Amino acid sequence: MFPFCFEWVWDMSHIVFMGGLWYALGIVGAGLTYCIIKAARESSDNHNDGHH
Amino acid sequence: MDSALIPEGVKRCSLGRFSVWILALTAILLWGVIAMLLCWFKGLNQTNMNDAYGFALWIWADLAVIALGGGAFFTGFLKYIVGKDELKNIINYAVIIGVICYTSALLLLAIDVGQPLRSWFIFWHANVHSMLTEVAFCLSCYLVVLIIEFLPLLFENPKLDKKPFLRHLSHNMHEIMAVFAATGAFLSFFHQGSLGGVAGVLFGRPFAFREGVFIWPWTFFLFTWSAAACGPCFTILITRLTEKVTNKKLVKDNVVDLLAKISGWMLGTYIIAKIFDTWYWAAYTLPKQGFSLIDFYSNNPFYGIWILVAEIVICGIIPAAILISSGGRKNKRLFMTAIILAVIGVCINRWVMVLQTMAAPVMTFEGWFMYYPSWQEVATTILPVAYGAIFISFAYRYLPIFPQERELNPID
Amino acid sequence: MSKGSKHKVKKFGMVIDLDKCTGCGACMVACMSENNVPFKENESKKLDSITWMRVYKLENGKSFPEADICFLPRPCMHCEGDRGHAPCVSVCPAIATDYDHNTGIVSQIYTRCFGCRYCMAACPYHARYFNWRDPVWPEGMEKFLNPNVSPRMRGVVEKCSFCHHRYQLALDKAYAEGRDKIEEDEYQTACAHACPANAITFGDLNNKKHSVYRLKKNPNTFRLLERLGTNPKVYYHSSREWVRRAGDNYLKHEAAKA
Amino acid sequence: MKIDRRNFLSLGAGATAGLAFSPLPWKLMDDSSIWTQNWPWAPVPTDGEASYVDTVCSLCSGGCGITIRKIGDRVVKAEKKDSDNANSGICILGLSSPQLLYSPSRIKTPLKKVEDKWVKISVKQAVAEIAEKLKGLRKDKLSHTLACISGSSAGTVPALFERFLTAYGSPNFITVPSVKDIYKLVFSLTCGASCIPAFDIANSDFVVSFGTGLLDGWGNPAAAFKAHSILKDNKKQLIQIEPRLSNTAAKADKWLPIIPGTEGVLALGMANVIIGKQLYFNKNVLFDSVTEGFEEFKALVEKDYSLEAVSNITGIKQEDITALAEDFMKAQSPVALFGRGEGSTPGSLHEMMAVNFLNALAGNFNKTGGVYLLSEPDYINWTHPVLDDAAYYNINAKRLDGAGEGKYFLAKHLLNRLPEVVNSSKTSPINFLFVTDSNPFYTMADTKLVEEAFKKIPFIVSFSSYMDETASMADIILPNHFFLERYQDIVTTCGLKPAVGLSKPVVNPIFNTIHSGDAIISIAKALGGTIAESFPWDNYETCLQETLEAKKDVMDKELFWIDESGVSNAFADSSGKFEFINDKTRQTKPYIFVDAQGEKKKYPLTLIRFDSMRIASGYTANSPFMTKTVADTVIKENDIFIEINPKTAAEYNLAERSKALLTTPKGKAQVRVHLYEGIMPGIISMPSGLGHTGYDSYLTGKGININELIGQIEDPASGFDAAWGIRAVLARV
Repeated sequence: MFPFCFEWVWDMSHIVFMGGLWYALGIVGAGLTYCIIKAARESSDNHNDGHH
Repeated sequence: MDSALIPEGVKRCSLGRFSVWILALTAILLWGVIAMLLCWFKGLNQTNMNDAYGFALWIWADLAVIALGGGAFFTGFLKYIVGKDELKNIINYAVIIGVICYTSALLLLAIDVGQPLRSWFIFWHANVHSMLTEVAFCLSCYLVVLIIEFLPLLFENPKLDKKPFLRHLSHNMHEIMAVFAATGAFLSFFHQGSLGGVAGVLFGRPFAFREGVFIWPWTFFLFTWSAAACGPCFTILITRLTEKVTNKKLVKDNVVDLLAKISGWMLGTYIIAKIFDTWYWAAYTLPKQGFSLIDFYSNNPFYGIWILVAEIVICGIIPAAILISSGGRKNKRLFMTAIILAVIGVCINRWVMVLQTMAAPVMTFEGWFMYYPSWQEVATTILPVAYGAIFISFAYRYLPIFPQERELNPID
Repeated sequence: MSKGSKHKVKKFGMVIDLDKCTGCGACMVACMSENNVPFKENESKKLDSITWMRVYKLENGKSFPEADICFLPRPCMHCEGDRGHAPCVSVCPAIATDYDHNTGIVSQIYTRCFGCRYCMAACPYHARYFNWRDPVWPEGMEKFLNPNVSPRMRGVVEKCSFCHHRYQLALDKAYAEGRDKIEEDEYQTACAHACPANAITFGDLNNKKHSVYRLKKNPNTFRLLERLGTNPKVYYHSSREWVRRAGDNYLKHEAAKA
Repeated sequence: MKIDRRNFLSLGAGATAGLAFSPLPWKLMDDSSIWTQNWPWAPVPTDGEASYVDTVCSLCSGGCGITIRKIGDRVVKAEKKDSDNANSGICILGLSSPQLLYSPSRIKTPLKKVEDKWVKISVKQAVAEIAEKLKGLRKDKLSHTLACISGSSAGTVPALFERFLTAYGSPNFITVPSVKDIYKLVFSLTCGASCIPAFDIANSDFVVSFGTGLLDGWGNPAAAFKAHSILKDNKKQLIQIEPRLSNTAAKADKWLPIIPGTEGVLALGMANVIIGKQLYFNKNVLFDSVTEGFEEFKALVEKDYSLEAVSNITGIKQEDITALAEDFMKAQSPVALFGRGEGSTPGSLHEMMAVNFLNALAGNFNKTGGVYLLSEPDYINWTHPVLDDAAYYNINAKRLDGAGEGKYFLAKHLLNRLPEVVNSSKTSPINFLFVTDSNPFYTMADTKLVEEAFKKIPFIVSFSSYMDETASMADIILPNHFFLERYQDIVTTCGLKPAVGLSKPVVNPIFNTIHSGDAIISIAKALGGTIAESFPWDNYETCLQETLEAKKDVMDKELFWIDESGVSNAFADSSGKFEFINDKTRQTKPYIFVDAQGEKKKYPLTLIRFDSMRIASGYTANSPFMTKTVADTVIKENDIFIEINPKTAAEYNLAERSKALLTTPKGKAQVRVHLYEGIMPGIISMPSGLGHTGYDSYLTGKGININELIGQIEDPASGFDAAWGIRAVLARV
């Protein structure tokens, strides 16, 4: 799973498989982070708005 | 009492009645939990599996629920990628069913493995050449995606919706849902396929083995395809069942009709591919290994040619024909028959790919291996059903799953 | 490379003479004793009975008095498949089973295996066994356990290892004596060594000096389920046509391999 | 800050999230998997220095040279000894010896039965009690009512027991009979000297076996297997004649199914063909000069054993008989084997003699690939025991089993007659019984009869290492060391070249047991007087050392000493020729072959026993590993299967696995049915060695002891048990 696992080999199948995996995880992670940060900012904005 | 949690503008049964219903389901759930604990603490000798049946009821259940949960990715794919916007009226439910199916599958796998505490080795010491590794990775990643798809709906609960952060989060996630859906579809394509690959790559098991392209046997594509075809049918089936139980119309006919029509075409094309696959397997793959088709459908008390007919004709061609024709879809009885047959069909397919593969002898001096599950296996397989029903009950009660419910069931 | 080629890779395998095998079961007990295979009070449920080496009884299907039987010992075939692509090795999700390209031995790491049993589904020889329960040795009997093989815990798959630990012991001994090579008879599996009929011959299939090299070339030699492409390293020899035919699947009108 | 429900929840959520991102869950995950890899309840074999010790296995009469692998002071493995010696080998039973050594059914200390319960006693106490009783018996002038059943007659331990009986004053030393007894008889009757055969199977080119279980436990199994493999390597022929496709028949080049009990008829039929075609002339130019009684024999076979008659009786086609006889005589070095199955019952003398006539006609005595006639190893040269008057008087009392006298003049021991003798007298003629190296209550046919007799015997002392069936009936048990814990000379004389091997202790005794040799010496010493005088040795080890002094060097080096001195011994007495018929054999009414017991009408089927390497049926019982190898068509749960031809099964409306009630004139048993094309219609077979009531939970209660269903048939010629089966009937349950 990680290059520091002792079974890791830098061959094509590892790169393709793990590449695909981390690519997908990356998209999902980035998307989620984006949503959370945006929501956090918006909610604090709204909060402030609410006060004013 | 719990009215604050119930979405606005819809009617729900009394809390008392709801509690009784949940209690009844919990009883079934507990039965399964007891069996599950027995398996964990006493070991898999609690099952009727044996050295000829390393894979049995649970693996079938896994494959089946994942195929049936395929409605989530395919409906998502249709809505977000293809742009069939009407499907927004059913996508929530498809996602919920998906979440249930996928969590159930993971639970069953956790019971099924001999050393559950080591099951994370599949990730840590991953063998990238194994179809099961691919399944494990894609399946768990996709479950994350499904949960992400489910979260906005959860946040729409009246109580949670009051929190600005969650409301915004829900809104934002809705906005980029296409990205998630696309990733989900990508992952689903692979794990559905890999599940097919699980059986198809077994070159020591002529019943399951299929040739293919590159590293993927034909079953890889057939599984994805059939999940895409039959998953939505299961979504429709559960929707209709929910309507029956709640005694309300929840989704408009045109939405269901659209989904069913697409399913019909998917099923139709799938079954053609399946027939071609079966023919190629029988005519070319098997004889090379010294087998003929009938070897796998004779000399045993259960697996006859009937099962092939049931899978391909009765649960394949017939429902496909009904679902493709608009007349068939209009006729309520025919329509439901087709939906049920399609669901059964994919279950039979997963059954034979797992159980018949184990049953059929390969060495000439061995006979057929027959198996029936122990009560522990049955109970743990029913456990997800109870769990699913409870999940749906709560979700239906407290979340605005069906956008058309208010319109279809106005409160006076 | 010239240096490397001196250490030619080994391919350990067996030739089992079914004309000699009497079905006595000594190989099974030798194996169980060598490899700490557990036993229970009731072992008559054969699908829940761990026998790395199992002797099958084949019947020719004819009626009395034309009936004939033949015994066929079945260890793990240590399939080579296509360049190490054994049916079980490629499917194990956690690399708990591996094909050693230096010896041709398919290993099983019990502490790595988490019991998914995919390898059992993959193996057409039913050579893999699952520990459905915790092994129990009655009080006192744990004394005969062999320290060179770790007893398995429940929930993992096990199988014949070609007594790989005996190879290690032989190598260690040779090393201690300052040799870099071991002789044919220094590494023999427990079953091959025990067989009272000398029906099992074990050695390096790549080594011209080893008996297996010569024996496997006999025209009456066959392997089990060769047509599936498993490329097993266990060869069988029988002078009886029906036995050779029973080694693989053939269509009705197809002739068996010569 | 006030903690309300709201921030309590947030706190909880925060804490959970915090934990999830901390190393804790990962650490726990890792630790839990490491725990599963080292479960405290999974045993870890203690390591230690590995060593290899050679010894001789005595679990059966084969006496193989084996090597024991030890780790520290533990025995972990039994292996065949790597040596060119013919007696180096191992079988499934020998491989089980580590399991048998540490078996839970070992008797861990001397036991005494008090009110039907076992009480632990010390060795001293046991010896004292036995001596006390024996003293009393002697005082009452009943010394001859002491009997001893010994598993073997050869070697120092049986010799010590026999010596004890002599010194004590009893003629009733009885050994467990086997095919070896009949071998000895056949050759001493026809070859003029006491000699035993060694069939040179490996070098023969045509082996005809009349039901001999060459690969089913006969003789020394490991050596027999090796010989068979050489036969296969040399592409020589093996013909197996028996009603069931046994493992031997399956390996044979030809299997000739025969109606059981008619093997002798077939042999004489073949003899008729050989004589009629004068085939023997080719072999023996000077036939008349080396045989006696040939004309008489010729007249007999010509009269009663015409091809047609023989074919009708045996069920074998005439042309097959002719071909077999011709092939036998055409061969360079043919040999005919006799003795059924593994050879645990002696069988009919005439049948064995009939088969051996074929060897005589082929003239293969003392020739490569034929039958060597050898004398028994004779190395125990002790001085005669000292007899006092009491002993001298009683030693000449009549033997209880009647052996050596009257119509039993040929036999030396007749254990099979004992139950009847005991049961037929009002009080038991045996007051005191030693049982050593044997389990007669289990191994003798007609269990009910045997049980009655054993129950009648007032006092039984067992020397068994295991809680077997006979030991369970004893009053005192003085458990012997297991063979891996003791010294003993092992004499092998079972159809292959005789040898003497030396069993050496590999480990110190793990329980409070005593060597039977030491036990009997101690008892003798406790009795005092001439009995003690007759045992001048301090202990068994010195006795053995003294006895083997001359052969010490050979045995130390190779563990074995092969005795071939007897080759020239045959034909030494009398005519110096092979005697087809002589005065002695005329006394035994010729050529009556023993039929099965039971009325054919009431019992239309015939039950025969079959022996299997995977089921030990003698004194040593199965190890758990061995039982594990037994097929589920032999034992399923606790049910035993009988084999039956599908045709016969159909007549009884029986299908595979169906339950049936098997009834014989001797008993009833519930069995299950296994359809087998390899058995003659009308015959059913059952494995021997199952149905133990003694031992441990790995063996007790599995199947049925066939001896409960089969009776004894006294061979009219020899007095030995010659039963090979019994008539039976099946009923569906």
